[in-house]
Amino acid sequence: MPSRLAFVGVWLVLLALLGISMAVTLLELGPWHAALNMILAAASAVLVVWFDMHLRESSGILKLFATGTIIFLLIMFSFGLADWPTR
Amino acid sequence: MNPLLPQPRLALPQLSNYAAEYDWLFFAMSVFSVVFVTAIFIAILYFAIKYRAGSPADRTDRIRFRSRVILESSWSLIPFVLLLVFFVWAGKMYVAWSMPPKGALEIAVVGKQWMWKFQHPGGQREINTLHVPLGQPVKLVMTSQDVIHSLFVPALRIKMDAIPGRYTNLWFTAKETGKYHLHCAEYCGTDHSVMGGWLIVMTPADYQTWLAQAGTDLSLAGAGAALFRKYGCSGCHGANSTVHAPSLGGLFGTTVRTEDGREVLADEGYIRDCITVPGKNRVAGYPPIMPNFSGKISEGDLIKLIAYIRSLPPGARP
Amino acid sequence: MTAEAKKAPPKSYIEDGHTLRSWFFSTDHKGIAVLYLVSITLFFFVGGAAATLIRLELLSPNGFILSNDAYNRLFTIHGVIMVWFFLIPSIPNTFGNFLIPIMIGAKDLAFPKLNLASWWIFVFAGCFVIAALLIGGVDTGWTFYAPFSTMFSNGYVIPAVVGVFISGFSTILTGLNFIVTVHRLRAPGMTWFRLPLFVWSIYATSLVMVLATPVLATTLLLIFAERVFGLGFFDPQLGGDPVLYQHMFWFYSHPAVYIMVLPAFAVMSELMTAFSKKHIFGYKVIAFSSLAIAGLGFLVWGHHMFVAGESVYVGLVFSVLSFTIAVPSAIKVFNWTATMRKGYVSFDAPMLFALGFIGLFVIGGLTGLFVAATGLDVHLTRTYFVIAHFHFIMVGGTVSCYFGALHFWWPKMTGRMYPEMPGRIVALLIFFGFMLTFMPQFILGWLGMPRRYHLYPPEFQVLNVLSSAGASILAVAYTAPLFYLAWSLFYGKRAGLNPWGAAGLEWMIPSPPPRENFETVPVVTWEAYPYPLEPQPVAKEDGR
Amino acid sequence: MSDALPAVHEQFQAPGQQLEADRLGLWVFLASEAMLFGAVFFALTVYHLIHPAAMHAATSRLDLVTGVIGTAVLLTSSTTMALAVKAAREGRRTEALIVLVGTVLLGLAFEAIKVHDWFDEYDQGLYPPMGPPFPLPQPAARLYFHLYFVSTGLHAVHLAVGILLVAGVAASLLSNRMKLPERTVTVEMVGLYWQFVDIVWIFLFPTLYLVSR
Repeated sequence: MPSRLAFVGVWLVLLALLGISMAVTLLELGPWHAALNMILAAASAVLVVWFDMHLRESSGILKLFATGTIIFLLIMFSFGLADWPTR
Repeated sequence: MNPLLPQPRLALPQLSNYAAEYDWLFFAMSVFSVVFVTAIFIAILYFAIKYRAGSPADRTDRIRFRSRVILESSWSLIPFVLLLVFFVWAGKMYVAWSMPPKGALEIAVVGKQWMWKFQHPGGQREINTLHVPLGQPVKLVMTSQDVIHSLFVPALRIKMDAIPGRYTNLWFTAKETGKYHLHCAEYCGTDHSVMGGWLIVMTPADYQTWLAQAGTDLSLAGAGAALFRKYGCSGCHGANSTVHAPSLGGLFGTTVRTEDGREVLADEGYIRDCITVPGKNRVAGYPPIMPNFSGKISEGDLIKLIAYIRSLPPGARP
Repeated sequence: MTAEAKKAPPKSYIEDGHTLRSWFFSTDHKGIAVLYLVSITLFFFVGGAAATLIRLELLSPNGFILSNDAYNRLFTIHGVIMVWFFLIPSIPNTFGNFLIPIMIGAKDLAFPKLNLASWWIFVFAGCFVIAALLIGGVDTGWTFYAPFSTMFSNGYVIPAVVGVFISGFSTILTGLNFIVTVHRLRAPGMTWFRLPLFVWSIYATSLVMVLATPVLATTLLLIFAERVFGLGFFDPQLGGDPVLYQHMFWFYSHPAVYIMVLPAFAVMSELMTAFSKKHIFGYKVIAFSSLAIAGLGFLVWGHHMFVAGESVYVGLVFSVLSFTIAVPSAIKVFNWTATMRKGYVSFDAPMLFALGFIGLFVIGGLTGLFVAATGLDVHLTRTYFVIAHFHFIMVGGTVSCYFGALHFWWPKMTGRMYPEMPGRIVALLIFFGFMLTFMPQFILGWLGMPRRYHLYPPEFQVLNVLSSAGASILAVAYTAPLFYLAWSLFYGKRAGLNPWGAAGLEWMIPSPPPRENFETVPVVTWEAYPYPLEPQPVAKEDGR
Repeated sequence: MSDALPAVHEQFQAPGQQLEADRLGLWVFLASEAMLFGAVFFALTVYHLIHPAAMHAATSRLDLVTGVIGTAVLLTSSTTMALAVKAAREGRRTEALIVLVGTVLLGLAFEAIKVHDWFDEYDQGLYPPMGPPFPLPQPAARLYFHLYFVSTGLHAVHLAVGILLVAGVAASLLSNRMKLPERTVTVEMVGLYWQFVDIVWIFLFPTLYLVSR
């Protein structure tokens, strides 16, 4: 179990990621900012799942279920979103 | 024909080349299926009889693990490879089905609860019956005024949904004259089952005669020109306009650059969006002043407007 | 080794209490299974009555008892009730509930209170749907396609949508319960590869339940908000895309088809081994093919939309993946067939249901390839060909297996044997009645009769009459078990531990099982399906 | 932690088994919740894709400042919840109580911000079926706001449930009905749910506020 300080560290990183995300948006980096925003969000989410939700210390089966869910969400997005640009 | 006992139609007419090829594929897959089913049924019957509880059959199993693996993989892989042949064959037909040839006779179709409205390029309109010429590719440009419908002609082995808010295409070349069923295949409400009528294939000469008889005041594009003024489009897009609005002459079929930097093909759907969803694809360099006509122009009028814009030669300022 | 019948047998779960409270609020998985059995039987007959009326009406091309509107409401009720209130809960919620804890050597599911809650939620949801039916019906079809359902339908869409939405929670909670139970409550020695294949298949089903159902919940929520608050999500006037609705709906509903049929595979593996008295052919292959089907099931939803305005390229991808899913299904059929080889095959009623299943499922599966083939689907989709195809799988497959399971485990659930001969006759009637009902529909579809047609061109009448004739046989065959099974409750022979001489933990405990299932936790030292049974726990009459 | 575990229900043989079952059950539940929100995100993404201009116009109407503050508040609450679980596992009752109350307050702060946003947007006419006339010319902008209200509403309902759960845990701790570390599992479960709801917002914020801006 990480120390209290570690959780505070994760918190600071999360706030920093939020800050970067805002900077990216407000600086108008063009079409890339959308992708960058989502990548930063994904990074924050991974931090929350891995540390705050204790997945790091959890059994393998929980990790498997967490990854599995992401895979099924990716299936929904990749196959579903493929429809519109190729019509 | 005895009305109490109508004759079943076990063979469908093959009205197009697509239908002919379709029947071959269907036949091939049926043969595959029958062989497969028979094999399974025979195996079940054989085992059921030979190894029934009371039978004295020899039960010592001599199949080794290795041959089991070979057996398992062969009976899963061989059918799969065979199936892929069908996938490719069907896929080729599907791609052909989705690509109307250039220069096809274009007929506008609007589905509406519960009727099909057809409009020929010359402006001739008909409801629930569609007259087409023999031997000439016909492209149906379809949309719907309310819910999703689906135009289905069994003799052609084709169908396609008519979807509100966009245009879809369906094409065919009829190769026999006659009268064939035309249905709505997507459930669309109370009278879904009576939404349909006939596809009538005529010789080109007969078709011309029919067009002349069906008569109409104005061609599609001509009617569109009147609507162009009626809805006030000419106020901004017209020759004498002082408003900074894009010129529409020669627009159709070109590629338009939008304000947010995308390249969009100016087809029926694009022009439709410009009228009903302005701002979706606003042309670069023009202010967002196009009024929204969504819900104010009927599907039939939209088709006429599009036909009119399409008819404008490059450089023309209507 | 395990709890055998002792001198003073423990009280069975049925005798655990005789009050209504002891049934409706018991957290015992077996009691809840019985609650499900009773409630889904009721729903089955409501949906079946609608089907009977539909077939009766279609005797004539011009319609003779129903208006167009009434007909549309009937097929919607048939679809909604059969899909969400019979097929989806049928095998998992009754037999899964009853058997999974016993098969893995546990006393109950991991969350018994949640299990009871699932049943109450299910019944509550059913009330909404029945209410929608009573106050005037719904005319959207079970698919609730936008924009028809949101803007044009004049039926009671809202209560129906709410009902289906709520029933989803029941499905999710049941799936969750099964997953955790299989992971965490297996008896000592019960490794994954010693599990009966029933458990594997229900486990795969549960994964689909948990991952697919919430997407339906969202989709229905959007439909609800669009209809009640006027928030357009799929409204073309606003630039909304009705095809988006179809993507979301089928992302759920195609996997849902596997929620309905994987449990049938579960039952098949048990029946084929028990009545061939032989170890299953290719245990691991069958186990993994269940998981493969569950996973691949999420990759094929677009094959419902080949002519719905979906991109052609995406259509081709979905098509080839749909062909792929035929492989694990075919493997299962081969393996069940091969299981009979070198066995001691007997033909009791459950086995007849199982053999009937193979026949109908193979036909249903192969015709599935016709509609998965893009170029062929353009003609066949939305015709009776599709209707026949999925009824072959759902009714020919799942319902046959449901009845097979009912006959196979009836002695275990009630402690009584049903009369054998009526059982066999019903199994045969269902097979042949089914063929007569749905074979003509393949031809109707090929000839171009669209589905959901109340009135149809007169040349289709002969085939429709044949189909209706078959349906009347089915109506009799599906009702008959109600009578002889009820009779057996009072007059049936006592079943004993193991009337079929089958392997599996459930056949080593008394029938009906005691409240706790096992006196002591069993320690499993054998593989699944250890036929021929060595130290025979032979069928014997218990001495009451 | 394995030395202090609660009584075992009859279907389990060992306390560890029960704990693992509870955890797995909650993760499976969260998987299901993820798919529920996934479908909302899917619809949102599709409309971002096919109506970029309208989505841009609509996005610009949202108040970025309250959005960022709300996000920061939720990120903080995720951390306080993690600290609560740690304190519970290690049996520090008072500390757990403090961070749990902090979590509740942060949750309430987020809800307050959101309600403020909604009123603000309603006044601007952005709630399409009611209120002042919709200010944007693009019809597809309405699609955006319809989805905006459904997705933020669905999230707010989930968060409200979370607030009740955390408050309930805090109350049981305060009244000594709940013993730590014996009932750590309860704090853990509530924490997982809470942080999941945070993650939904972590994705909802850029999807609604940023990507089309």
